[in-house]
Amino acid sequence: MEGKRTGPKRGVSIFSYWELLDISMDLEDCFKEMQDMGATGIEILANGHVDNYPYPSQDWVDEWFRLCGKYGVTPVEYGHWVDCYLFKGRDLTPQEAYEQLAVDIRLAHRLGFTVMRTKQSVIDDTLTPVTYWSEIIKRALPLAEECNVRMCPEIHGPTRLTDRMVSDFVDFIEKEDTKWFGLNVDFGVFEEMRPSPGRPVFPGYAGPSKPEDILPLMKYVYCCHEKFRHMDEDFAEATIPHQEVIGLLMDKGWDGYLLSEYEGKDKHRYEVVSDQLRRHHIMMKNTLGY
Amino acid sequence: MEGKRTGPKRGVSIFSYWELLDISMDLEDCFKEMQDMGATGIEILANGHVDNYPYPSQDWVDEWFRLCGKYGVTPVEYGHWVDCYLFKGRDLTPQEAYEQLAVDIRLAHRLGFTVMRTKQSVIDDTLTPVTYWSEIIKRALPLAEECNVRMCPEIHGPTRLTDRMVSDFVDFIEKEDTKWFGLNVDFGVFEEMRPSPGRPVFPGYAGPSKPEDILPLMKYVYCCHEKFRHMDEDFAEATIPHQEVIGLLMDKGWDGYLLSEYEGKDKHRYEVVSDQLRRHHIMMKNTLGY
Amino acid sequence: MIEYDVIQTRGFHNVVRNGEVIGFQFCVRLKQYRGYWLSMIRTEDVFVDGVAYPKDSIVWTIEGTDYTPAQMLGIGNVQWPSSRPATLTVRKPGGLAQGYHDVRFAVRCIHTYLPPRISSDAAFAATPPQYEEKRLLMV
Amino acid sequence: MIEYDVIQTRGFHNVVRNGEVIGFQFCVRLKQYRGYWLSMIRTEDVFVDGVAYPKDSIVWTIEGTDYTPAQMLGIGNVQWPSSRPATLTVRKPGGLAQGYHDVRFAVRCIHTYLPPRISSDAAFAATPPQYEEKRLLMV
Ligand SMILES: [Mn+2]
Ligand SMILES: [Mn+2]
Repeated sequence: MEGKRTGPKRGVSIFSYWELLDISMDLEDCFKEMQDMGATGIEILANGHVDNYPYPSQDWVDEWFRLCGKYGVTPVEYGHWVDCYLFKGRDLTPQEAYEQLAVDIRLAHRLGFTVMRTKQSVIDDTLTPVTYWSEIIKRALPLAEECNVRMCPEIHGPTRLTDRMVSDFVDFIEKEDTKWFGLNVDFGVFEEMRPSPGRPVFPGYAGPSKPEDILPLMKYVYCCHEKFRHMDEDFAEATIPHQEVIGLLMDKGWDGYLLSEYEGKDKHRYEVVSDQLRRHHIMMKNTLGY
Repeated sequence: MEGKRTGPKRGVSIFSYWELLDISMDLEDCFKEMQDMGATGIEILANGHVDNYPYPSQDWVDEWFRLCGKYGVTPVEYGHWVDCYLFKGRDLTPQEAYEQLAVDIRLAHRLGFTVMRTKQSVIDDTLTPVTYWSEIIKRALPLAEECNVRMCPEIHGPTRLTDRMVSDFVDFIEKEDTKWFGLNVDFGVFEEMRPSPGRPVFPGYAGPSKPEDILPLMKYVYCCHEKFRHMDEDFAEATIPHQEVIGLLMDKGWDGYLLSEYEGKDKHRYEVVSDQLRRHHIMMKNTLGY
Repeated sequence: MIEYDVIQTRGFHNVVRNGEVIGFQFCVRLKQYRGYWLSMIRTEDVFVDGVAYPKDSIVWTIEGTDYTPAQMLGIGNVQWPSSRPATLTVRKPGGLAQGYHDVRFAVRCIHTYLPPRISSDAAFAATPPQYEEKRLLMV
Repeated sequence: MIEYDVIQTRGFHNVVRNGEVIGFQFCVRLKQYRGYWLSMIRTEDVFVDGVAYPKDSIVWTIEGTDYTPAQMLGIGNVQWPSSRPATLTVRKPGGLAQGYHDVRFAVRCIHTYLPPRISSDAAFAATPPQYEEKRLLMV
């Protein structure tokens, strides 16, 4: 089984299907897609994909594990949000935010996930998390350990891997000496941003991270969003150095999942999304050799 | 409740949605559509709409009755086929055909239907049924009575209401003195056939039936397919005298369901099908006064 | 299933209570890749054929439970899932007439992963919402 | 759910048995408003990139059970429902190469409500089937 392999593995974030799901596709269809691609891991967005979130019926949970079993797919990353701006006029306290987070930790564990993409509420245009983010996480570390899940903020453009935000996360990890908090690197950080209609502009953006910027972080990275916008007919994309970064991960024996995240046009057209994801997996398969 | 009203009632044949069902609509969506239209009766095509036909699980049957209850919809007509050309090289015997029919009678009853659109296998271009059709039906009359369902061949263009095929059916009913066999009149028999691409041409076709041709048959008619091809923005259709025929049915106190059957273009486009059916129900509602 | 557009075709009809038409309903979906806690949802006035129906004449039905817009602001542990439409019941004695109607609807959510400069009550107060429009047929 | 086209995008991949690639699979749906008894279904040769794969190198999987085309002709009490795709497994040691492939598929059913002049084995013998085509990507 692929699932037992050491080294980078291929998976899919079914966020990629969000403009199709419940409209012309159901959850099992996502698993069928993964089977065609030979993907062995999945990311869900809990608030979008778990029926009756955050308290699914046991029937739904049974069906979830049936699908994972039938299609040979490992639950990899559980996407969720800590919504500190829950109530009008006041922010959640650290304890309230922890209690919201705890519900997700328990659900992630119940569904077999081992990594969480923990999206904190942001305070500014450079996506800085709330000032008390570390207080929330610190409270959650024991429960995360108990539930065997690693909470990971997503490092996402326009943030750069060399930014203060990232070194703050690393400092926290080192200080707490914990493996229950880590990083999810979104390959968009390596993207040469070409201005295009509808894309936000970030004043003062200093350009993308270099592939080697991931090297010192690698041991904290439990998951990657293998973000892409357009794979061409030759299964390549000029604006993101996919193969270079994957090569570094392979060289260093990084043992996690590369989750395809399609962030291109026409997400409401199945023929585009299904084709783009297959092209992306061909690129990854040919780079990895499996 | 509309369902208790005497006189023609409004319903929908969900055949109308066949190019959408299981693609971008589910069964409950059809019930939601009917609720919007104020339709109180449904026709299904058993082979197309019953999960695991002809032996649905009890869960499916429970869900069926839940939907009928929730949306105030009566199971009206159960569409099915007697497939005499089941095996290569030989036709079914009357007994074999009866046994196939018996499975449908029992299932129609199990799902609460009281009328069946019993489509017999045909032998020629004028849609004449197999020579032994009456043998099959005769065998089935006791079971139909036991199950309280009326088997009805569909009188469908290019057949005319004054054709021999129809008088043969009436003769059979009279001779057997039965109410467990009757007629489903498809309003297409009243349609002025305009040649158009893709429409079959029937040599020797003598033109549509006249509305009053339904009068002598009315007591044998347990259901109508209110067939239409294009309702315009004024909720009218020039080629079928809908209001005239419905007027006759009202005058005579005919107490059955008019089942909308959309047979027009672009059946794969929800915006067209949903709009056409609503227009059709506006026409029927305004004609009936309810 | 849900329909792609925010304003759904299915679910548009007048509402009868105790024999009287008290208003009309239509359904909308949350065109987001996640569900939102009810307290993060901001209701806007609804327009039909150019006539405004203010927020406080609207009742939401989400997952089978009725809420006024004001009630929703206090509920931080129930989600409106992106996978299922909500029903809006708009008070209007006599309901809407048979025929086509132009329905305009807007909803905003507090997106906590976006800068408050863009997504907050202060930001919303400074910018009009983006309305969705759909022509619906009342039978 | 099913995809609109007869040849489905989902379900196209090579098939490994005991560590060896024995062929490939793709899925098709019955684009009819009813299901058909297996005995009324007529299998045709499949073409991929212009290469013919004869009927007898194909196995159908319908509702979880495998059938050869010849077996299906004898089964008059099991339906292929129009609501769920069937899987075709085509024998081809080594499978198909990575990349795009042009798949052509046809199926015919005995429609007993149509004149035998149009729908019968005799009629089918006189007329070539209408093939569906789709370009599918093998990962
Ligand atoms: Mn991402
Ligand atoms: Mn008809």
